[in-house]
Amino acid sequence: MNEKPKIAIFKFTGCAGCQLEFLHLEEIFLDILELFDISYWVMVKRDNDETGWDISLVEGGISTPEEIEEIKQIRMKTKFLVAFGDCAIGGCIPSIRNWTPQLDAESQVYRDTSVIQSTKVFGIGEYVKVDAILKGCPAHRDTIVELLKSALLEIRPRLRQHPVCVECKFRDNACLITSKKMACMGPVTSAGCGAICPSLGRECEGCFGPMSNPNTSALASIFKDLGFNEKDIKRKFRKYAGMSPEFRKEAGH
Amino acid sequence: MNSYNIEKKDMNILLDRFLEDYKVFGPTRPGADSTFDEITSIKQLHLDYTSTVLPPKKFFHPPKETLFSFELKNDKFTTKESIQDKKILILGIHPCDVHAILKLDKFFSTDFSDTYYQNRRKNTVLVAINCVEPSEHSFCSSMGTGPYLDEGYDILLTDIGTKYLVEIGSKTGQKLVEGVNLRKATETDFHEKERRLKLMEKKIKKFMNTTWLPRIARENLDHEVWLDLGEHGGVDGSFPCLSCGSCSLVCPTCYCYDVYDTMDLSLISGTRNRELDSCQLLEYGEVALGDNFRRDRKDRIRHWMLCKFGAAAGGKNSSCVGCGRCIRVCPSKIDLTEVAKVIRGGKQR
Amino acid sequence: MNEYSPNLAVIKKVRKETHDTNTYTLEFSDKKLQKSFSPAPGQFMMLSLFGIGESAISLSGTSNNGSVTTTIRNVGSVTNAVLRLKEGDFIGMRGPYGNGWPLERAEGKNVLIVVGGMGIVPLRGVVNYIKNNRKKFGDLEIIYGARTPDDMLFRYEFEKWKQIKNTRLDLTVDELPIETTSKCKIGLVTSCFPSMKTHHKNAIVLVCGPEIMMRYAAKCLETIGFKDQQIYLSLERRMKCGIGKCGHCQIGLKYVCKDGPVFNYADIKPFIHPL
Amino acid sequence: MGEINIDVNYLARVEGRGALHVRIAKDGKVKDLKFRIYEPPRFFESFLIGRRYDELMELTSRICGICPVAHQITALRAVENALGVEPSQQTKDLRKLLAISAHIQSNVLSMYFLSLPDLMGYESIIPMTKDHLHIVKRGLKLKKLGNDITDLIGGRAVHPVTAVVNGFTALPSKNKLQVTRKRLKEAKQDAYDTVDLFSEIEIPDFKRKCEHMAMSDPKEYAINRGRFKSTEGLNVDEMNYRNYISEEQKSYSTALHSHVKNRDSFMVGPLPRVNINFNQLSSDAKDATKRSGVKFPNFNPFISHLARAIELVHNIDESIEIIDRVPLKKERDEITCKSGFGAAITEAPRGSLYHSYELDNNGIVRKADIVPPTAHNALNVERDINEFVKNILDLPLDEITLKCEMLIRAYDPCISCSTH
Ligand SMILES: Cc1cc2nc3c(=O)[nH]c(=O)nc-3n(C[C@H](O)[C@H](O)[C@H](O)COP(=O)(O)OP(=O)(O)OC[C@H]3O[C@@H](n4cnc5c(N)ncnc54)[C@H](O)[C@@H]3O)c2cc1C
Ligand code: SF4
Ligand code: SF4
Ligand code: SF4
Repeated sequence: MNEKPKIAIFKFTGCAGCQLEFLHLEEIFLDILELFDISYWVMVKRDNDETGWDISLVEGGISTPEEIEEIKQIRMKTKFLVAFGDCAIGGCIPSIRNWTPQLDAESQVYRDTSVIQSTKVFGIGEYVKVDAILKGCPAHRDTIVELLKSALLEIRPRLRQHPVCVECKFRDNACLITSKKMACMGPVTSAGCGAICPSLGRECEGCFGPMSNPNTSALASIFKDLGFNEKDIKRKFRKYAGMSPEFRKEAGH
Repeated sequence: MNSYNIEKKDMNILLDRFLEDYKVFGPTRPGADSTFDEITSIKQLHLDYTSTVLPPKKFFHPPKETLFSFELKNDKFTTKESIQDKKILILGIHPCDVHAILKLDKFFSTDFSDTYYQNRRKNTVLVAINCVEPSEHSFCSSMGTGPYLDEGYDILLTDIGTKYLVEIGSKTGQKLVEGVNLRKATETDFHEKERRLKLMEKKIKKFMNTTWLPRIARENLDHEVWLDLGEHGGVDGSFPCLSCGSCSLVCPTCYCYDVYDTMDLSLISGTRNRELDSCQLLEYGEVALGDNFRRDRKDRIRHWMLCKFGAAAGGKNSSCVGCGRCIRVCPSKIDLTEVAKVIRGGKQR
Repeated sequence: MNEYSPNLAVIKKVRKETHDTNTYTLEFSDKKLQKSFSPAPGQFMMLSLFGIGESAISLSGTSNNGSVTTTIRNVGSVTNAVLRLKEGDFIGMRGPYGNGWPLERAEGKNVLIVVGGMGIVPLRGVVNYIKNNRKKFGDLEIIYGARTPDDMLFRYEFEKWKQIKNTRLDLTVDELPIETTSKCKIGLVTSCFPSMKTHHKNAIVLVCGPEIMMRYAAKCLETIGFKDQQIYLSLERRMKCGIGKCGHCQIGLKYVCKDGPVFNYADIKPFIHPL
Repeated sequence: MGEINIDVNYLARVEGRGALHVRIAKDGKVKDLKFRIYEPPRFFESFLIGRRYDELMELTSRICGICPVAHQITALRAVENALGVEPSQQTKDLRKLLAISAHIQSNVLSMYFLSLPDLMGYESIIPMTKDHLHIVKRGLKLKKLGNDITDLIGGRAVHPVTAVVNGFTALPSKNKLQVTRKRLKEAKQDAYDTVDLFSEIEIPDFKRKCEHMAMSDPKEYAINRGRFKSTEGLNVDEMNYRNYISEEQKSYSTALHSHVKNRDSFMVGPLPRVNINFNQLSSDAKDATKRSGVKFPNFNPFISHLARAIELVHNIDESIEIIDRVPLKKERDEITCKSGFGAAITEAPRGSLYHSYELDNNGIVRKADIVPPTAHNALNVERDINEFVKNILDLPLDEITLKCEMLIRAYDPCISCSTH
């Protein structure tokens, strides 16, 4: 590549946490500016170039008619479109509301719902083709770097899809399920975080979304065996990735 | 070789001696979820532990390691090896784990020698301890790997009440105790060791019949137990496998690994690394163009169990030593000794 | 010596085979190493591109001065990056590894080669070996199937192959583009079996190709009288080390890298996926 | 003078999606003014219903990626108020350190990345790397310090994980805290330089006396607890918040706009905090203020930047104090659920944040009410612009627009929060 690849960062229905995780690359932030032309990033820039981009990192889910149009526009102007974080992949935490009738959700928050344009929230893949996904709530900055590096090398990034358990064992942790009887989502959750929670005495809540081919029904029976009731289990799966095909059954469709 | 005894309360003397020449690692918590960590004072040491999460394998074949770093210059490259030659001493290894290390020693030296493993191994002293309190999951007596140890150690300790019996197994071991004021072991010490280990053997509750096991396993590739484990109800109170990989990651004889490169963003320098892998994971069996040779869960758990039964390509080098870690760690309560019974036809679900 | 450490090799020549496949002539930079390097047909190398990774790649030929050729198809990271390299570029290389084809056992026998797609790569060396040692072998028959005529590798050598004494070359493709001058047959490799000249008596079969194709071929060969023991397959598995340590290429009691990649069908039959 | 239309269709260098539209008639009167927040709402107050009390910190964290810590701590305290739990001093201290680290991170982000480019005449921090590399580097370094402390106490910089009802699931190691202490000491000079930078830089001369509000505590510079006080004499217990503050929906905005009941809009944020709690600032922060030559209380919203810089000095001092006194004892008592109502207010980096929950016997949320700082400020932003724009009408439209944006950015609005 002779010219610097042009990067755009967009935000849809989400919390900006993934963009913040990108900014948390303080140590190599200046290098990134050397290597890439960050040409569109509303949170950081006032002059934004809207002509087109090599890589677009899209944060947030899609939940209004305008957003559907916008994401289609972005797709047309983007060579490599990345669903940046769980919201863009499948709606993440805000998708919990998808199980409530939309009007009920709206009237619980707004007196006048006639001016509210929202729909249920979905990942961007519902509307456009996605070239890569960065899992996590937020996506881990190491995976962001891996993706950028792979873009420069024009190769596939190494983003492992195995469960958190692998990273947890690497850290010499006792299993929270077997040793502490905690309802840990690690065995069905994709790695990428480095097993943050179990290493800090807290069960994994699944913020990296489903691993490859998870055995969710087995884990649900294990939780039941530990004494959790059906509602507890449903809440566990209906959290970061309740809308995903992998978790949908246990999330209560 | 020589034998000595030492009062338990004097163990710090021995530890201080070790610390003179080595970085010392030992179990730092009681119970079955202990971990081998660095020990700098006797207070941290828990020789009465029953098991650890990761086996001492982590010292020779670490979960993650850098093989070498490289630098690209003018389209050529230079590599720099990262060879570990730190001298370490592992204190308090149980017999099953010593046997596992002996297996890995063999595996990593036959055909092609693995420089990284060998280097670490060469620089390590093993101070083992005979088990006097088995974990509820271990079955070393079935596997011939415990509770006694008679090979593979530099020094072997046995808890004989208020004292440890100290047996020397190598020149390095001998040199280490020279200069420490130890008493010669007495006949009574050995009697006590014998008595305690007999007692210990009685406490072991788990067994696995290994006669012809590799062959039986290979002849039962189509046994319904694999589908039960993979998708259906599991076996004898267990749940179906989650394919979480934990069992193989904590197994002291599982050695499979993945190799990958890192590269800094400037695309000039990077490292080649390896990381433990597990045949229980979906990605393990992937080949080019999206095919996968062990896509089904049942094929993956079958392969792993076959390997542990000595019926896969690792042969005896990767087969089970009966430490019980995989049973303890399995969220689905899958127990390979139960599976062994089932494929023998002894028990149906 | 550290077996994992790749040696510097230089690309002497690049030859385009198809839209996604090139053949590279490679030489170690270290002259001593180059001299002592004598791989056998069917063996493979581990090729390294730093920052990207390593891949197992068969040797498609050796020359007298010790340089080797590899033929590489772009399917992923490493292979894609290799395809971008030019003459004079450097690459990391270690090997050779694996057992190679059972050429000694084939001596005195008729040789049937059944290949699909990329499978021709490790067998090109066998064809050349037989050519150079023609007297040692019986008849040679090559059945080669590819997706389209344009996907066929080593087309520029077919004429030479046909001129080898007692040799038959049978080509077939899955599909024939409308505008083509090619006179290839259409059909899977197994569709060539009825017109096959090689009889199962005193023959050896060398098969390489996608695993599904090999399974079909082996099964068809069985039905026309070939014994499992006469059939040899070269398997492909993902390899991370190439030297029997990383475990990825295990198949039953064997390692593809160390005990293979060439296996007697009888030994691995239970372990390759049933049809 | 003709009609003037100011249209900022998307506000840059703020978190979230907002716009500004101002119509000014020929006579210079503001005819129409909309601080339009069009961020799609996520309906947190709806889907939190039915979730369990111990999930709230994790769920509400996702309201905002810039101030997850503020939401976590507010949710935790609201739940604790509902359950009648009083956490230990150690927990309070570690929570304060966690909150302060988030303030450092967020305020540095606001000062250096979001607002400084305006004040120095750049479109963003990116071109500034050419001319002012040392300033950019200082910003990055300070921000990293904040992030790293959040990471150390919370386990992760964005959406940390360790803070739970009545404690922490894991404590930071003593060694790492000591390393952090050293870094904090070193950062002090950077903080002073930040105060200098923002006291020397030219800001619009604009004043609008309005009600300023912040949490306040006689014993410490209030962040996580205190009473909700205002410059107009309000002094409210957090549990009674709803008796004093109400909010209103505007058809053009997905954020509700707050005001004091029977009164007007009010301002929350760093400037109100410094105005109300000046006496609780560390002595070094007070000295730095003196050197800056700016007097507080101050009612120029653009002084918010300087207030952030002064807080930065204070935050570093207080972090060190906490590190020096926290015992790091292992502790965590079990809690039992019961039904009840709990409310809490804390100071998020950009101002006061209110959460309240009604729990049933099983600890399941029956009602949730969340008011983030930017909802508190939304109406006040409009009031400010309404006043401010009149003073700058003689400038070219571009500059009027930029100046209005700058005023909004001085509030450091967090738009995702405001809609939640
Ligand atoms: C003994 C042996 C001999 C061999 N000989 C040869 C040979 O002579 N010539 C040859 O060409 N190959 C040969 N192979 C195969 C070769 O080793 C593999 O094809 C190679 O390892 C692929 O490596 P890679 O890094 O290019 O692919 P990887 O990047 O590792 O990709 C592998 C997989 O990922 C998928 N993938 C790649 N990119 C993407 C993407 N962007 N998105 C989604 N999926 C993607 C691919 O479909 C493929 O399934 C041989 C293999 C063996 C075992
Ligand atoms: S352990 Fe689970 S919940 Fe925690 S950060 Fe990792 S993926 Fe997210
Ligand atoms: S298979 Fe299980 S019991 Fe056997 S050695 Fe491995 S972890 Fe231990
Ligand atoms: S630990 Fe249990 S659930 Fe996990 S892969 Fe092993 S057998 Fe399956």
